[in-house]
Amino acid sequence: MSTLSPTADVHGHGHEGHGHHDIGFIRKYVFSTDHKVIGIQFLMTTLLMLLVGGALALGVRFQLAWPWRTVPIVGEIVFSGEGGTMSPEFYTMLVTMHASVMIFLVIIPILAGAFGNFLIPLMVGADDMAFPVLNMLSYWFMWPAIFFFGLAFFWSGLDAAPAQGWTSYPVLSALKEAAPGAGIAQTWWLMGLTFVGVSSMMGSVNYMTTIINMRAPGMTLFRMPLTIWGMFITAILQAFALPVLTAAGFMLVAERVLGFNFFVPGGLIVNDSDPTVGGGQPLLWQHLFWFYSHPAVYIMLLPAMGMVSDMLAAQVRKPIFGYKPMVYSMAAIAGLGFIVWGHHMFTSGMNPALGMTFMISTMMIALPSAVKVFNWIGTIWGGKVRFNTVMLNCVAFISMFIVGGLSGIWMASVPTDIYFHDTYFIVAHFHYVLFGATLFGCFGAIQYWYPKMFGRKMNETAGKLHFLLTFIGFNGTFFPMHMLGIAGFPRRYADPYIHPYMEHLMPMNRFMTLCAILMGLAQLILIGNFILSYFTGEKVGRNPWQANGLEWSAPSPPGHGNFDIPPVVYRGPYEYSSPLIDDRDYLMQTDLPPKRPVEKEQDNTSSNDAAEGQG
Amino acid sequence: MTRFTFAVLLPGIALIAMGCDLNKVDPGGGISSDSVVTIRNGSSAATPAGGDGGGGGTAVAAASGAPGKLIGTIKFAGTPPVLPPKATKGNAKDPAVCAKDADIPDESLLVGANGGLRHVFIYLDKAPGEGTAELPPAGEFDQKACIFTSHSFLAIAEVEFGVKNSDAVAHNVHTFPALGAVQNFGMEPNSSTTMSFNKAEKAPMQIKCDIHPWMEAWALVLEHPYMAATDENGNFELPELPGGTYNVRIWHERGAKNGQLERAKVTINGETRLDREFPAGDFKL
Amino acid sequence: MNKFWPLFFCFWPIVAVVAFWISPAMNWWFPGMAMSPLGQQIDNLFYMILVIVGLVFVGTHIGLGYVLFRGVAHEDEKKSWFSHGSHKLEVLWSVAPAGILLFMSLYQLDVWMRYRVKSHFPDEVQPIAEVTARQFEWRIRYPAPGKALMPTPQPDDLYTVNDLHVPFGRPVMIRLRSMDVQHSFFVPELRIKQDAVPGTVIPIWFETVDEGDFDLTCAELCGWGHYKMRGRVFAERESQFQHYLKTLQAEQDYDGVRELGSTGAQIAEYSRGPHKQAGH
Amino acid sequence: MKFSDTIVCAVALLGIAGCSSNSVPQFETSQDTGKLFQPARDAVESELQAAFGTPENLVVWPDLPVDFGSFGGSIEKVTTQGTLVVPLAGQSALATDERLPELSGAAVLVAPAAGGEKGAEGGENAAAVYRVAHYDPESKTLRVVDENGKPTQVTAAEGDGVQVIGDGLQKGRNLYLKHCMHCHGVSGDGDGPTAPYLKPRPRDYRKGIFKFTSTKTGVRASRDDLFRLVKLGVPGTYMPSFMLLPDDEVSAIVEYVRWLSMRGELESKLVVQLALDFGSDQIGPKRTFADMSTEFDAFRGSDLPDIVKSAGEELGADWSAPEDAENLVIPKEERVASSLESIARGRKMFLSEKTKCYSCHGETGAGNGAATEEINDLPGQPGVKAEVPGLFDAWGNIVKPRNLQRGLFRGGRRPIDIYRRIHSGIKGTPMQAFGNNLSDQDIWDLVNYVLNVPFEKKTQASH
Repeated sequence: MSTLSPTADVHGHGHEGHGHHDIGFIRKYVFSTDHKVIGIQFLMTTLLMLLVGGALALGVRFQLAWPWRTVPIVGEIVFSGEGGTMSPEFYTMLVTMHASVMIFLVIIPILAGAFGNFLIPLMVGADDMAFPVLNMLSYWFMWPAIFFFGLAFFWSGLDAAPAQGWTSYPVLSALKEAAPGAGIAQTWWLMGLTFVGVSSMMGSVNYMTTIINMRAPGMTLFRMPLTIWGMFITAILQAFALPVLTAAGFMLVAERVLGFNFFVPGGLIVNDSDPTVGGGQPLLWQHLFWFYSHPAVYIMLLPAMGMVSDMLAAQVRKPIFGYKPMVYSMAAIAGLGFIVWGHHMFTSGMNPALGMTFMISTMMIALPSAVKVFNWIGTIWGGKVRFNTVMLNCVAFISMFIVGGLSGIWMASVPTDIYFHDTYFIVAHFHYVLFGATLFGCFGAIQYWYPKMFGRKMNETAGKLHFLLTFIGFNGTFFPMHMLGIAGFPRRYADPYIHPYMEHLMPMNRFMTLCAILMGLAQLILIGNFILSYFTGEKVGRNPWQANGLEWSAPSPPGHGNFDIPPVVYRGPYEYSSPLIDDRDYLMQTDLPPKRPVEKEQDNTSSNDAAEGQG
Repeated sequence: MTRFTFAVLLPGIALIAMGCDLNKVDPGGGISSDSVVTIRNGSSAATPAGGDGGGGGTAVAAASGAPGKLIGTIKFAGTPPVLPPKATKGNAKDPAVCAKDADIPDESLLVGANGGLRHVFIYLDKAPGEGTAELPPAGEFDQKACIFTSHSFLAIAEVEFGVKNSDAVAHNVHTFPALGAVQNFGMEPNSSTTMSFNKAEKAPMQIKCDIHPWMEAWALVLEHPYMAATDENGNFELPELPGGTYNVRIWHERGAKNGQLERAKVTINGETRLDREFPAGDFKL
Repeated sequence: MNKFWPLFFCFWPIVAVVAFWISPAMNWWFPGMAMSPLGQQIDNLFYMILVIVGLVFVGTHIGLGYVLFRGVAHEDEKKSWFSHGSHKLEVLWSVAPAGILLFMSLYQLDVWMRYRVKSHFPDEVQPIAEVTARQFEWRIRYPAPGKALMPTPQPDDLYTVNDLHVPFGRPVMIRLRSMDVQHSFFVPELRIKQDAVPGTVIPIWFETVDEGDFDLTCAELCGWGHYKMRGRVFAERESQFQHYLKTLQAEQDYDGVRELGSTGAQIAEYSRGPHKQAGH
Repeated sequence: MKFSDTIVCAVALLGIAGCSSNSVPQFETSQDTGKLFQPARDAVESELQAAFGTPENLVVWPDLPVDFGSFGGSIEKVTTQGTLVVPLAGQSALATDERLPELSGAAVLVAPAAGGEKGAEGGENAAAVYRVAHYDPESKTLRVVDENGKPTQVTAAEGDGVQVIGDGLQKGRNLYLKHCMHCHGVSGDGDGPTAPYLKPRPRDYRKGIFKFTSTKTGVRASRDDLFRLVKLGVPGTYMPSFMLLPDDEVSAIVEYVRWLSMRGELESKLVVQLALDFGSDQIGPKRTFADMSTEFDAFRGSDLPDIVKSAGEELGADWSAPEDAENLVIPKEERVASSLESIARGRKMFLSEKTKCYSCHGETGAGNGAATEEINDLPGQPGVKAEVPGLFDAWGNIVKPRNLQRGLFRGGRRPIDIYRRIHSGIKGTPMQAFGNNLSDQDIWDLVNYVLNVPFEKKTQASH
């Protein structure tokens, strides 16, 4: 299919796969170097992993609601002799694997991998990524990661998975005697982590190169959609933070396999073994780990912020309120993100003076976040609000991000963090940010860009139902966690109720679990909608949302090489409801400047505004 | 909603309702499931079978026959394997005492010149109902040159016997009974004491010294004296028994089936012989 | 129907505020009053942040609800307001939060310093016990009555497990260690938490204002039995505390023969597990 | 909206699979039982079932010295239709007056007056069994129904003994399953789901052996021993301190553990009786399955009931013995004050040929004596060499002599605890009893030395 062929559009709708080129099925759909296929592959994989991670979470929730009861389905198989009750170490394994899967196999790849891949070339007007083969490899490195995580979990039959929490603090993760899952499974887990890291790294190099070098003519940096800014900043974050985690991972592997002593101090007697001979420092791991993993929180958030900005502007038919402050605040979040990792360690016994500096820098990171929230509200302000699924998910994103951001204030302030550290308060906080914000953003983005991916729209009714159930289930599950945290309910407790001061919280946990089940079932609607819409969804043209971005000027789905007409960019991506034209309320980035002469006054205002928006 | 959808939805809901009793939010099972307590009435669950008597291990009712001794020879068929000594001369722990003059042999399979197997236990599970022989005088259990003597020891339950340590080093006597109480006490150099076993056993028990790991003996504890251990030529002799048919166990520590080489049914009619030859396959080697 | 979704998004902050409002009454709140002066300060900080955060939360949600409400009412034919933003507003909503955030962080430094910075510890606070966390219990070492706690074990030290007795009304310090993996010493009612890091000895001090027993839990994942690490902190009168140490000493020297003396009654109880008198 | 149908179906399937599950904990039969031939295995299982039941249906065997939390009394008056006037009083720590109103559903034994209060204990007097419908502590009226919950007439007279079986066992069971089962297993076999990761392995109660006791060699652990052990934990092992549980809960756990031990012991006693004759390895050309079955049926009819009965009696005697003060190890002499001289004497004793302590614990007490380097025969398995050097305990696990330098004493650090370890050994391990060799004076010297080992360098330096 020739890139410039005007007839490409006709073929673009079909998935015939036997077009003009002799690309076999495998090269086209499996080991494809086409960024769109890779993006969709990432999306499918991450949605699958989302179900896996969610199932693990339900296991956790079940134990908290009905401790030591027969676990449905799994329990009777795995723990038949014990009456189907999960064992405490299995609980810690569930906790660990839930977090690992959700963070490393769902949220990071769904944003950077799925949407980054699919959107970056389309939005900057490139025909593919800068390094298509590298791009393909970045997807296929996910599978070893999934394989190793799976191996870690199923090694020796479900009961010796890593049980150190996703943070894998040594000594627990360094000595095989220390915990049931600290044997070989922990090494597999670290291998999986390394593969995820390699995959991310390949992606991030590719994204940076593509964004810097392959923009369409006229696409200046400040004409880039915020999605691209989000992806760009994320890529930079990953490129700088990931090596530290990878190094730390190798150090831990070396510690475990080769007997280095980076993290284990001497004289520890674990599980009746001989005293350790180390000389290492457990806090070293925490520093290295959080040096990556705190920026990783923004890796898990910034692209979603960008995508929500794009979707929001298109839905309310309004330019983004304060485009440049949005960009600067994203950059500020990323910059500050590198110097706040210590707030995870306020109670760890590091130098108290560090606690103070980290407190101030952490507080300051709330500032750009606040600016972003205000700007989103400003974007809606005066806009035309029509609640379709995309809009609902975007508003939910903002709303949940406010909750998650504000509850972070308690964590940022050291004295209150002394109390809240490692309680459910923090669980509530990061689920609001990562699930509430990021995943609602992703759900919106799936609905929004689905037509571009497959040429059909997703079902609205099912989308709304999914949103409603997810939103109710989500808040029902995670909002009470704030209360649990205030009540001093610690994380990762298999049976908190043996502590009398938590006994009375069991009914609340039951309520939360029922909400979680509701939320889990709601995701089946998403999956069903995703699959069935591929066959039954309403067929749409190039620009179903009447949006401005470059991707909407390509066919739906775009053929190989993306654009049938090489795009030339004349303006920023948010010129909705522009007074320059009358017949429609959007002005695409590729549209030639309107020929109709405009009144002088209007021209001034719009050019001023445009100047502010476009630099 | 289409009629079709409705048609599918309804059975779906019905299925949920069937599968999951929503009224019962609290799932059962697991450790918090209910338990009830019942009281045991009567002392056994055994269901009496038709036949009575003649059961395993019991003395078979005496039909006829004159009283007599049970004598015989137990042999190892074929060429016995050569077992290395447990400790060679001069190389044992506490060399001043242990294996000072000779190797410490592995006594777990001692075959005499004629194939006679030593340290085989021959015993009746149950005493015959009448005419019990007198209890033999209690033996003495010695520890000499870091070897337990005798390697096959016979004892009557609750009858005290002497234990001696003839060595200049400390030993301990650690018993491994299946039914009775474990004993594990130290014997200081050149000392003696007494001990007894509190319960009769079904089979010989191991006795070990934890200080000298090669030291090992086997003791058979019964309530009656109808037991014997073979000598170096494999010969044994049981005390006189009333005439009748008995179940006789032949047991050796290396017997492949829990040590039991055979459970022989023997009819005593005057002095009766019980000769057996066991192939290597009957032993754990 | 158009109004449904704005109402839906407004309903939600109301629920959140109501939830927080009724929580203390429903006992979904702190496990009792803070029993230490420092804890009370932490509570006060919590409430201060709660007020600020609550106002911001309600404010932004009202704003969000308002713009949604207006947006729904927006006529179909009319175009949206074409605006790229406002410089003044951006400055306003950058500077105002910055001020508030800076104020909040500086305001809290004092409490943090008193809690963790050695030079700001209360005067003359001496360690009274060494708490060694291990999978999955708290092993406690006291010095013999009348002696000071030494960094290394002494022959006459007193040992106990899971039950930490301290005198109330004066600051006390414990030395926190870990025998195996990382644990965290968390007493919710005193609002203190400190990780026990293997290889280091961390001093923590606290003061309890009244008698009572407080739950001691582990707040750092330490293995499969993490949830089992329940200890208790008993705050008691100085005299009771000294008596406790004596009882512990008598128990520890018990040889099964000697006359039990004045502490005999306790020892008799000890044979069925110590600390009956203090616990239930 | 076809996909919604699919979703509904999926949900329905999940619902069926998820909510209909109702699995229950089960007692497992031991490996040794598994080696019996099928009918014998079945017989052992059914005997155990009859004597101890399942975790769902616990059986109270009144012969056993277990505190079932029972209440007893004698009938003052029998009124109509199953209503008795009985002043009930708790017979144990697990039966307190507060529990009286909660007795509904509990089993009641009514024994004829001839048996008196004792009559309730034996099964022979054919005590009638009822269930409590209601008990009113105020008026002391006990309304009973039959075992199926139907109203019944009580055949009893004034003065007859009444025993109400409380929920002590159930309480212990629930607590055990919550706190102990993960390591020690549902049947107390020390093989719960967490057990494979633990070093040393959790105790297998089924031998009835507990290491750290206050009783003499060969005597079971006393209630106080187990209570103390659960409360204080075993330092240096994964057995944590359960100080968190109130005393009555610990007592209930202790009773349940004793009950489980008895169950395990009964099982192993029966297996010992059957193994030589009815092991599945006995089936061969000389003795067919059918031969064995015939023989076993006869055995089951004639001998088995007696074996079970006497095993029950033995269990009763064995587990009552530790409660008898005679069986406790109590020093005759006071502890010798810990002085340098005493420590020196203790050290000499430690290194002497008389005790040979050093042979396992090493000359410096580091637990690295020569015995830990030797390859041993596995206990009870003649001719089977262990694969690794070291000493083994009765459960077949490798066991390290205590490293005394660490100052961690698993059985407790009181002088009396260490005295008892030396005097009567550590049950189930190669640690032998020295009580018959050493005088109290000698043992106390050893105790002083052992307690001083962690500080040895300092003592020598200051000397």
